Amino acid sequence: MKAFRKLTTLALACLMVVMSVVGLVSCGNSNAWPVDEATGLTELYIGGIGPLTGDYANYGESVKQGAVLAAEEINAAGGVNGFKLIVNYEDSQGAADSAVSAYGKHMDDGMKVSLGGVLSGETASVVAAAKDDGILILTPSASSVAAIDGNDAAFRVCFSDPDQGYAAAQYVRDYNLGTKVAVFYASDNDYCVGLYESFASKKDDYGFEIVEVQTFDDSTKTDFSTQINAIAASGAEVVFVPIYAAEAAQFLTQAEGKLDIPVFGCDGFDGLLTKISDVSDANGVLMLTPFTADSPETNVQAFVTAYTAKYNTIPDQFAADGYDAIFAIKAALEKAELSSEDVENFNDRMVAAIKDITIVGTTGEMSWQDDGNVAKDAKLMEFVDGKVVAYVAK
Amino acid sequence: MKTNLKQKLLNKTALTMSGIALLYLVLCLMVYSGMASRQLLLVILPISCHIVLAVSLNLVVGFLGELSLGHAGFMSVGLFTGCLVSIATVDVLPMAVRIPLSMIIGGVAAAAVGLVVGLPALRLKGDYLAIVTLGCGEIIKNVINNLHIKKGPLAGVLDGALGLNTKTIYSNIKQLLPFLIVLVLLVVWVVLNIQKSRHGRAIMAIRDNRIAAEATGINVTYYKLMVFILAAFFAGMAGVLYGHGFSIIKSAEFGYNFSIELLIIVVFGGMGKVHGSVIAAILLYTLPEIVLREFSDYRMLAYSIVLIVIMLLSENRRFKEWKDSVSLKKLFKKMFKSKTAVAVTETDAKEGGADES
Amino acid sequence: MSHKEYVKEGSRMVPYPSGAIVPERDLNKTPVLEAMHLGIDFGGLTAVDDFSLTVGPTEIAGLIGPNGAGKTTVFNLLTNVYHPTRGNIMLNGYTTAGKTTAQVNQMGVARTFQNIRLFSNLSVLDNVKVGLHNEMKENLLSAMTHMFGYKKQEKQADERALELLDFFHMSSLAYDEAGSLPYGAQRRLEIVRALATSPKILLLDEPAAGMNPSETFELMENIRRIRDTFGIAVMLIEHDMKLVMSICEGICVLDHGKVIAKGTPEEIKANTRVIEAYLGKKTEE
Amino acid sequence: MITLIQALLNGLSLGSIYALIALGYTMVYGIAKMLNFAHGDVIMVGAYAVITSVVQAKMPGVLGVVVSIAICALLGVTIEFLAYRPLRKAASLTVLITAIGVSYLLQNVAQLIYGTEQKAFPELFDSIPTLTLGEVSIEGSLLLTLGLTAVIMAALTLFINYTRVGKAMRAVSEDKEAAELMGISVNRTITVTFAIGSVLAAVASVFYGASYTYIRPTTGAMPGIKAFTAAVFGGIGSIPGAMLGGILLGVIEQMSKTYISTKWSDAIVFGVLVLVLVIKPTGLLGKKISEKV
Repeated sequence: MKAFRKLTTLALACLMVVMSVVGLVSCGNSNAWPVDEATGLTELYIGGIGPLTGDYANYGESVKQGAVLAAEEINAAGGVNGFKLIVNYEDSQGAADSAVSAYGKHMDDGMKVSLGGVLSGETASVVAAAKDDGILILTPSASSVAAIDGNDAAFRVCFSDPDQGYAAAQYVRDYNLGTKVAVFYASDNDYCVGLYESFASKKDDYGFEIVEVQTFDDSTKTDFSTQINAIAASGAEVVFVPIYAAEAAQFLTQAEGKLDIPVFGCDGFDGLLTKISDVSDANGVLMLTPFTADSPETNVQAFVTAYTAKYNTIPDQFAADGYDAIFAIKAALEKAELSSEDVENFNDRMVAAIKDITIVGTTGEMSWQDDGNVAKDAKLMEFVDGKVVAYVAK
Repeated sequence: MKTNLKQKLLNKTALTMSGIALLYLVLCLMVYSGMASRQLLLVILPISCHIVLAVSLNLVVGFLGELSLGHAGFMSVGLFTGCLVSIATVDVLPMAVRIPLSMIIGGVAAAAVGLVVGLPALRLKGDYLAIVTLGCGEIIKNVINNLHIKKGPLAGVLDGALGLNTKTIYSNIKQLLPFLIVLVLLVVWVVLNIQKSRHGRAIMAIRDNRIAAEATGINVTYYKLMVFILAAFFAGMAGVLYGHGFSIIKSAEFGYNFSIELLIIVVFGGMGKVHGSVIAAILLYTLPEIVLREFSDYRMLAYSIVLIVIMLLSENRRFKEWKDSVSLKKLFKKMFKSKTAVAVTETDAKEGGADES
Repeated sequence: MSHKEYVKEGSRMVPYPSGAIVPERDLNKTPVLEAMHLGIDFGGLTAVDDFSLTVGPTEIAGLIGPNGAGKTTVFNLLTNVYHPTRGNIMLNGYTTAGKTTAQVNQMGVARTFQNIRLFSNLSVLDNVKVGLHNEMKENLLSAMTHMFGYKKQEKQADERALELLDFFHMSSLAYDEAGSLPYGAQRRLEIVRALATSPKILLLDEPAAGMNPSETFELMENIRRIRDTFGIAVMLIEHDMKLVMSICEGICVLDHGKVIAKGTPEEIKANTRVIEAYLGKKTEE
Repeated sequence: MITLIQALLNGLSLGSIYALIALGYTMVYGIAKMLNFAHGDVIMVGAYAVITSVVQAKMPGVLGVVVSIAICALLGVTIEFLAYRPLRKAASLTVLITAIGVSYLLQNVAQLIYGTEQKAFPELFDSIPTLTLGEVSIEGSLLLTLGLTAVIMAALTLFINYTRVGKAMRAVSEDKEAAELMGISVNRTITVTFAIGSVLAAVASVFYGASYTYIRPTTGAMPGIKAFTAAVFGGIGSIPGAMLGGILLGVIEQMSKTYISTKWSDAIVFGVLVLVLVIKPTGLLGKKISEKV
C-alpha cells in the first residue's frame, strides 16, 4: 500500500504538473476572441454553472438545456452582430466551493458573460468571487435576495423570492382564496424559506391568518403524511406551498383524498404536470407563475415545440429561464452595439445595456432594474385536467 | 525489510514542513504576481481548508483509531461562530486582528462541541461511535439550520436555511492567503510535533491497544477527549477561514457527505500519516474540481471509478509486485548513496545479531 | 481500609491474615499486594471467589492452576480491568477500590498479557517510552511546539528507555517497529514496557508461553534479575512447572476460581489436593 | 388519539422499510464485517427496475417486482464479486471507501440511464382497498407493507436458524477460519448474504416506491443512511436488532414530526440514537463485546 500510494501520488503529481503548466498558470488568453472557422463568426463564451449531478441535478439540467437551445437557435439564425454564442456549463453539484472553482475555469477559458449559478447559494459565492471582474452575470434561476447582492454586474431572470412572496400574499386576498392559510415548505431550502417568510410578513396587510405551518427537509422529504394530516386538521381554507415541482408532485400524490382545500404554489410548481404520476391529482391546484408551457403565446409555443423535439420532455420554468437568459444577452449585445469588430469595454457596455433593454421572453415581458432584479408579471394559473389555464375566480 | 524508524521520522517532519512551505511559497509568488489562473486562485482556499480538516481528522481516525463521520459538523460550528464574530467586528477591528480573533473564537466553540461529541467516544467503539459522530454532525446541521438572528445589530445575518450572509466579511484569496499559510503550517507542525511527543505516543498507544495502554498508566479518557477537542478546534479554525471566502454559507453543505469526503482523503493519504493527508487533500480536491472537469457531465462518474480502482489496485498482488519493481525507494537509494543507507545496513546487521542471541 | 488503619490493625503475630507465604526477608514489611476475599461474578457465573493472597515487597510469587481456573481473571481483578464484585485489594496499604486501571498502574502495578499486547505500530523505543509516560513532565504546550524543555525531556526518556532495553539486550532493536519483532523479543519488550512504569509489583501472564527450554532458562534468570535489580515483587502465571518451582518463593494454586493451596514450592509439591486437582501426572514425569 | 394511531401506523410503515434495508446492512456486516455503503443505492436500482419493467415494458406489477428482485440480487452479487471480494483481507476502511465509490458509481450510472428528472413509481397496490376502522383509515399499501415485512422477518429468522445455508452464515459470522475448516465455503456464503440483502433491498424499494411515489438517482442515499443508523441502533450484526432498530427509528421519526416539530425531527431522531447508544454502547440488541484480556 505504501509504495503503491507513492506511485499513484507520483502519477497524479505528474498530472498536476502538466495541469499547472497548461491550466493553473494564467495564459493571458482570457481576453482573446477566438473565431469559429466554419462560420467565420467570433465566439462569445457564455459560462453557466449548476448542479448537473447529485441531488439537484434536475434543475441544473433544465437550465442548461434551455440555455443551449437558445444559443443554437440564435447561432442558426446567423448569430448576433458577428458573434457566435458558445454556452458551456460546468457541474457544481450545488456546492459553493465547486461552483466558484467552475467560475474560475470559465474565466480561464475566456468567458465573456456568466450565467452565474442555478441555485441561490452557489450563485451568491460566484457573484462575490466575480465582484472585481466586472463581468455581466445573468443568473437564470437564483432567486434569493442575497444571491446577486453586492455585485453591480449581477442580474437575474427569475423573480426574487420576496417579490414573489409578496405577490402571492396579495393574490390570496385579491382572489379571495381564504382567510385561514396553512403553509407547507422545505425548511432547509432558501427559495422555500424566502417565499414563506415574505409571504407571512404580509399577512396583516392582506388580512389573512396563518393557522398551520408544516415543513420538511432534505432528509425527511419522502413521507409527508404527518404534515398532510396536520394541515387537513387545521381548518385552513387554502394551503400555500412554496416548494419545487418535484416535491410538490409528491405532496399532491400523497395528499390525494386527504386534503380537500386548494393548494396554492408559486413558480416552483411549474413543470408539475410532467413530474406528477397522475395529472388528476393536480386538478384545482393554483400556481403563481410567469411561465407555463401551456401558454397560448406564440413564442412560448415555439420554445416548447423546439425544446420537446430536442430533449424529448416538456420544458419547465428553469428551462424557460435559461432560454430567456440567452435571449436577454442577445438583446444586450444588440443594445450595446457590440460586435465582433468592436469589443472595447465589453463588460461595462453589457452591464449598462442590460438595464436598458426590454425583451419579451417565454416568461413574459422583462426589464431589469439597477439592483439586478427583473420586472415582469406573474399570473395566477390553475391546473385543470392536465392543462394549465388562467385562473378564473369562482 | 527493517527500516530505521527514527531517521525516517526525523526526515518526515522536516520534509513535510519544507514541502508545504515550498508549495505555499510558489503559490504566493503566483498569486501576488498575477501569474496564477483564476481557477487556481479560487481553489487555494478550499484546498487549504481541506488540508487542515484532513490533518485534524487524521488525529481522530489515524492517531486515535476512532472512526468519525461528523468532522464537518465541527467545522460548521467554528465557521458559524467565528464568522458571526467577524461580521460583528468588521467595522471595528482591522482584518489582521479580526480574522485571527474570530478563528480562535470559532475554534474554541468547535472545541467545546468536540468535547461534547467526544464524551460518547469514551463508551463507544468502532461503528457505534461512527454512527454517533454522524448523528452529532446531523444534529449540528439541523440546529444551525433552525437558528435565526432576528434582533440586534446582526439581525438577518443568520436566517436558518437562508444561511449566513458573509458578504460583509468576504475576502479574496490575496487577503486570506497569509492566514491560510499560517493555519496550514501551524496545524501540520503541531500535529507532527504531537505525534513525536509523550502525548502523541499515548494517543497512538490507545489506538494500537487500549487495554495495554491503560495497564501502562495512560489516562484513556483524557486522551480521547483531548483528541476530539483538538481536532474540532483545528476544524473550527479552518471553517472560519472557509466562511470568509464564500458568500452565503448554509449548514446543509456540511452534512455527512462532506465528512465522508474528508474520511476518503484521510484513508487515501494513509492513516496516521500527516504528509499523506496533505497530499491526498490536494489531489482528491483537484481531481474532480480541475482534472476531471474535462469529462464535463461524466465528472462524478469518473471520480467514483477512480476511487474504486485505486482502492482495488492497492490490494492487488500483481500490481504490488509491478510497483515494487519500479519502486521509488530504490530509485532514491541509488540517487543518494548517503549515510542513511549505511546506517540502515548497520542496524540491520546488529538486529541480525540480536535475533540470534 | 486506609494505610494507617492497616498498620494499626496489622498484628505482627499474624502479619498477613490471608496466610503468609511471604519469604522471611519480607516479613514485618507492609506487603506490596494484598488481596482480600476477592470475588467476581459474570452474569451469575462466579469466575473467582474468595481469593486472598499476600505478596511481599520483593517476593517472586506464582499463580498456577489448570486451564480456566481463573488465573488471568485474578490479574484482571488486581489491575482493575475488571472491578471485583466482592473483596478488596491493598497496594502498599492503599486500597485500589474505585481506581481505574491506569491509576492502579500509577500506584505500582504493571503487567504483561497472555496474548501479547504491544503497541505494534510504534517503535520498540516508543513502546518503552509509553511506559515512561507518567514519569515524563512534558506538558501539552511543549509537546505541540517541541520547545520549552521538550528536548531535555525526550533525551532523558530516550536514555532511560535504552537503559531498560539494554537490561534485556534489546537496545539494538530500539528503532524497529514493535509488531515486526520476533515472538520472544515481543514478550521481552512487554516486560520492559511494564518495568518502565516503575512498578512495585510486576504481574507476568504466562511469560514463558511458546518459548523453548533455553529461552525459558534465560527468562528465569531475567525474572530474578528484575527482582534483584529493581527490588520489586514479581507475580507470574505459568504452566511451566519447572520454571515456577525453581524461581517462585510462594505459590498459590487456583482451581475453579478458588484457592486450593498456598505455600512454598515444596509444600505445593507435597499437597495432595493440588496433586489430585492439577499436578497429578506432571510430578510423576 | 386518532392522530396518535395515524402517526403510529405511518411510523410503522416507514420503520418497516428502514428495517428491511437495515437487515441488508446488518447481515453483510455480520458476515463480511464491512459496512456496505452502496446498499442504499441498491434500493434505487430496484425501484428503477420496477419502473422500467412495469411502466416502460408494460409488465404486470407482480412480474415487475420479480424482475426487480432478480436484478437487485444479481447486482448485489456482482458488486460483491467485483468490488469487495478482492478486498477481503484489506483494512476495513479501504473497503468502506470502495463501498462509497460504488455508491457514487451507481448514482451516476442511474443518472446517465434515467436522467436527473424524478420518475413516478407505478401504483402497484392501488387495488388493495383502504381499511377503515372508525375514524382511522389505513391504506392497503400500508397494511401490505406491515404484513409482508413481518412475514419476511419471520422467514428470515427461520432461514438463518434452521437451514444449512443459514447455519453456514451464522458460522461464518462467528469465525471465518473455523467455518472454512469445517468445510463451509466462506466466499459462497458471503455471496448468498449479499444476494439476500439485495433481495430485501428490492422488496424495500417496492414499498418505498409505493409509499413515496417518486424515484431519482439519489433516492437511495437518505433511506440508506437512515437504515444504517437503524442497524447500528439495534446492534449491528444482530438480525432482530435491525428489525427493532428500523421500526423504532421510523416510529420516533413520525412521532417527533407529529408531536414536536417537523423542523427538528432529524435532530430528535439522532438525539435519541446518541442517547440510547451512550446508555447501551452496543445498540439495543447487540451482543456485548467482552474484550478478552
